[in-house]
Amino acid sequence: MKRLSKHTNKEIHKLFLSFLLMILLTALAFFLVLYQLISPPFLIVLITFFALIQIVIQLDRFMDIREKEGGYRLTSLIGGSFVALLAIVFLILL
Amino acid sequence: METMSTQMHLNHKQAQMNILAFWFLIGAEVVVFGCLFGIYLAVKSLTGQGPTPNELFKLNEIMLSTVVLLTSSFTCAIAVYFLNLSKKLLTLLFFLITILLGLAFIGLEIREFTLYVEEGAKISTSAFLGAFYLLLGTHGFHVLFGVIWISLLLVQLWLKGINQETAPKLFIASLYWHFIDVIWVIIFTIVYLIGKV
Amino acid sequence: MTFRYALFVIVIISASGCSNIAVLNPKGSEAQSELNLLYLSLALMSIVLLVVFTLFTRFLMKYRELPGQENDFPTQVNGNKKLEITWVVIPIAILTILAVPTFATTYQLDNKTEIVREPLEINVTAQQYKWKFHYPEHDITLENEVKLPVDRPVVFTLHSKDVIHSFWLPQLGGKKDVLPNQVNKLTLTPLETGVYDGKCAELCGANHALMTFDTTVIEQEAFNQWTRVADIQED
Amino acid sequence: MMNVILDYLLSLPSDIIFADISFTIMLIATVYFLTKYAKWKWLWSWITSTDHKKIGIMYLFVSFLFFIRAGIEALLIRMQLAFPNNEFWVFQGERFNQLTSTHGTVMIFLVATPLLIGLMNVIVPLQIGARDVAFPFMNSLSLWLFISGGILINASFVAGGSPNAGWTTYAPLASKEFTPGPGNSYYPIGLQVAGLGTIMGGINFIVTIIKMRAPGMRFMRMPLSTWSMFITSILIVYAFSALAVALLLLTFERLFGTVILSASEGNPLIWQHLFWIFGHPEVYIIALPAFGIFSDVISVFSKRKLFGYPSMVFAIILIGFLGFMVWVHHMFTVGLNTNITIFFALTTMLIAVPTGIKIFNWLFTMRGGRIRFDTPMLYALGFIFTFVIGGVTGVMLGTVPADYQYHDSYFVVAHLHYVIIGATIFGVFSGVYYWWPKMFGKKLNETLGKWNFWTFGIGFHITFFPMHVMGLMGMPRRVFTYPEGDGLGFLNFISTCGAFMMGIGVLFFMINIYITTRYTKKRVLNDPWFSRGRTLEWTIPSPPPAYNFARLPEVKSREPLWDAYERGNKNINFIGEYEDIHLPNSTSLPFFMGIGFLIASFGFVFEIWPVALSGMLIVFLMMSIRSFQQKNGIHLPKEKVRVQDMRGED
Repeated sequence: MKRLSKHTNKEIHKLFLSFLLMILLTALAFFLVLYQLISPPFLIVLITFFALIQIVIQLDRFMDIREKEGGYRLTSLIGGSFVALLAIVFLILL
Repeated sequence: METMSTQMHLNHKQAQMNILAFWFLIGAEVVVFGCLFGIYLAVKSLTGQGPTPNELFKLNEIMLSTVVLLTSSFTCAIAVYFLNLSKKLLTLLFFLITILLGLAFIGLEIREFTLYVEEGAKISTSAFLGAFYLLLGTHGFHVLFGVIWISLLLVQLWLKGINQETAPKLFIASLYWHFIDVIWVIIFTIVYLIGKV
Repeated sequence: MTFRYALFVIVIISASGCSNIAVLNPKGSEAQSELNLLYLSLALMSIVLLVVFTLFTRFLMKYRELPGQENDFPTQVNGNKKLEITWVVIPIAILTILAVPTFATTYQLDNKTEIVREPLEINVTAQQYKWKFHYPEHDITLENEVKLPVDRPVVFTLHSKDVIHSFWLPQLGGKKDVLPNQVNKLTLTPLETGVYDGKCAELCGANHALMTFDTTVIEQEAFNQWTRVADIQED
Repeated sequence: MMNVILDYLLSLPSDIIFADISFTIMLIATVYFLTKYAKWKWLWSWITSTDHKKIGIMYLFVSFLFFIRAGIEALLIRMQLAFPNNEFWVFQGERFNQLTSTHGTVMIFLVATPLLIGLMNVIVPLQIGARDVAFPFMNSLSLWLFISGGILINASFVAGGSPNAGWTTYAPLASKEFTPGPGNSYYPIGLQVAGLGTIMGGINFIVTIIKMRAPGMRFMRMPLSTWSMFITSILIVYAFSALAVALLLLTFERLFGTVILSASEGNPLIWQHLFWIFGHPEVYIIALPAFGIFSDVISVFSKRKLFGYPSMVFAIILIGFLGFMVWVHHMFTVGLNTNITIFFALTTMLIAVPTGIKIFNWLFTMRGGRIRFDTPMLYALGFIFTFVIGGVTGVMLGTVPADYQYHDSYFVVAHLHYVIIGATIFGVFSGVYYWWPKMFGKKLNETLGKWNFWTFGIGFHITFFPMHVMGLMGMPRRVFTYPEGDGLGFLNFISTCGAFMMGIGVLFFMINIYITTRYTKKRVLNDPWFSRGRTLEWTIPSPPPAYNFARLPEVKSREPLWDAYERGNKNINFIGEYEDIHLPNSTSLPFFMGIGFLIASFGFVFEIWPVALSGMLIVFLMMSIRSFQQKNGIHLPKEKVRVQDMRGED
């Protein structure tokens, strides 16, 4: 019972860390934009990168995307992203 | 009761199928939001008589709703953590905090929209605003649906406890909630932040 | 089955002789290059059709179940690597033969507007169920009819006032959509005098079918004469 | 009061009066017969059923009704076009546009797609050795959403006017500015409801196939039908989501005044992109299952193993993947950047390669076999013949400059009917003849089946082959009239004759069903196809018991039944003991949810918000009830299963 709680304690720490990181990244992106510290093209790349990190954290830490068998969860997501990306690219090129 | 842990509930065949089905629904939702983002990006510059993104958005308030939703995602994760430990009351508590934060988010969004409309930025003002409200509205509707759904599940959790039936449902609801949050992160970045650059 | 295939070829070939099949009877250089591609693709595809229908007929005749064979167990094969590779490679080869001229012609047709020198410019405005042709050079406006000189490239600047239409002059060249939110350009070069049908090819409402126009291609001299007279009349 | 109603009725156009009268007669007749033979309870048991076989049969039945309706529309279209400058009944201008629009919409969304989903429902669980689909409740819900959306689109004709901007409903013609009536609101709202059901169905089958295969049935041992239906389900999930957004956009445009698609302030091309991002995969959604059916049928009736199974599977996956990357070939004339055009022309041509693989594999499956020409096989052969023609015209359409000529002309009409009828409708006929004994325990009459095939098939070619030439003559699609003297009249007349021949073909099919149901007494064996069956569905009784498999089948190869035949056995081995079987409850909730959606949709179409809201409330209420329900299901004790199973084997 004691070992269990220690293990779970570690887990809750992980969750908390992920959350903290996300808030941090959001705040950072927010301030970068608010004060326009960097030139726009680079800024866009940077905040997009921040968003990507946050998405990966959500999927991996909170949503448990790395299941044990099959990899169907990731496959489903990749399939959707592929179609979505095609749509976005060609709608922008419009 | 120790023998039937939540993990076992979640590993049950029907539960596994439900979770898998839900992941494919997420795949579908990715396409839905992807297309909505596509529409938004395609007409972003078509502001016509209406305000531009830069003129319209007030970043400080968006930051607040972002923090609210991120926190709700975190409390939701905590709730699932307690669900895994089969702690009914704590699960209930944290899910409750989650939906309260969700409600707060909806409130903030409604306030934001009414403010915009008062400034004359209506849905029919320009293509940009149409796409903006369409995207944000779809997301907001998802949040609202999540709030109602989770509250119904909480009633069930209260009545029946953590069992074969409620555990997978709550787990799936949490997936849904995190997914909404993922979408918000993208909206926050692409719509608000880049709109301000 | 080969009979029907033969019929297919006969219909197409005999049709090409018929003057009433507009696309097969081009009077403009763009329509001609489009027709060349049509023939090329038809020829290549005929090879495919021929191979498939020959195998199809042969296998059906040879391997049908004869009386007394009801309880046979024919040998079962999984496949054949060599054959399977063959029908991946050969179609790719055929498609390559088709793709190269296709892409070249596409670039050529799409960018023609920039290349041609001294074109005749005509602004086309489509509106539910009518076409307006405006010659900016001579300040002449025609409705549902257009006059063109022979052997001179014409650049049509297409714009719509309401919904999406599509500008089509089958004997002079392929179509181009007429959009309300953007201006499209289409270059056509008539090579023979005559009267050709023009139509709207995109469903645009109740009288979509009636949204047609006449195209008269006349000698350059006659055209100049006409513009002068029309100019005077306008004044 | 009576006078007012009478005046109103007399003020209607004659075709609507006709439709109203025939609808009323049909309704009264249905009610009369149901009451006379005391079948209301029986009907209710079907409506509330969650058995995948019954749901599949209902899918087939309802979409067949829609097929007849849209088929009649096709005949009306052909009658208007039979002669130059013709004025048939009221079908000119606006009315004609309504005909073509609903013909296309109904055929694609309410006939082709659900017919195949119906067959999927019947077949997939049987072929993978499962007792039901993964989510029986959701399955029933899919059905009722489809019916609800279908009723909505079908009702539009008599209630306010049908959609009239073509089945593609291009903006800005479809926006309120140019078509103010409710017609074009029916389109996005009705399809949204039906599409929602389709997405659910897609998810349902993905999970069923991933999680519920019998022990030993690996992915590479699944029958080709199941494989193709698996890939189709994946395409459905992604493609219909894109459609959902497009429809949402159009709904907002029409109901809430957004200007995203408007010409002056937005960009109408957004609709075309979104629609075709869905639209092209949709072609494969309705073609791939047909490919699967043909693979099974050709292999069974040739008594040969499918030639090149792995490459067939690979081809299906490749087609599904490429299918998402070709949509712009519907938009070549829009005036896009040349590089984009070229990219999509290339992917379009590439798709011919996997399709070619499939055609040749089918041909070589027949080689060395013992071919029988029963109706399912006839349809499969007719498919190969037709589809090859449709396929090569597809490649021709992919050559961009030539497409500038073909685009939106009758050449395209010919091509799309060759592909869609050639694959989907032939496929469904083939599948229905093939699996009819499994569904109903009786074999459809062969003589009538052959009459059905030859009239329908020859009629088909007579109808659509001339259309290639009509297109080259310069006849644009969706025109209600054409001038005299181009030689068009002759070809159009031939085409109209062919259309009636196809109609006769469908009549033969209906007569066949009637005669078989009424007069055929003989029940068929597990495998009615002369002991040629190869896959699991032929190892169980026809029709199968509610639980399909009393004991789970043993799968050690791709074609377990055929292998058993070759070893001299009559059937495969079933492993394991009899066990208690758990079946889902029947439920009326999906039916009421369908009604809720129907009410809500009418509210949205006519913009009466209280009605829309109350409909949504019904839906929501049903969902809540469902959420709180105890799902006990029905338990069949193993003794009972054993007794039933033994009786079946006699």
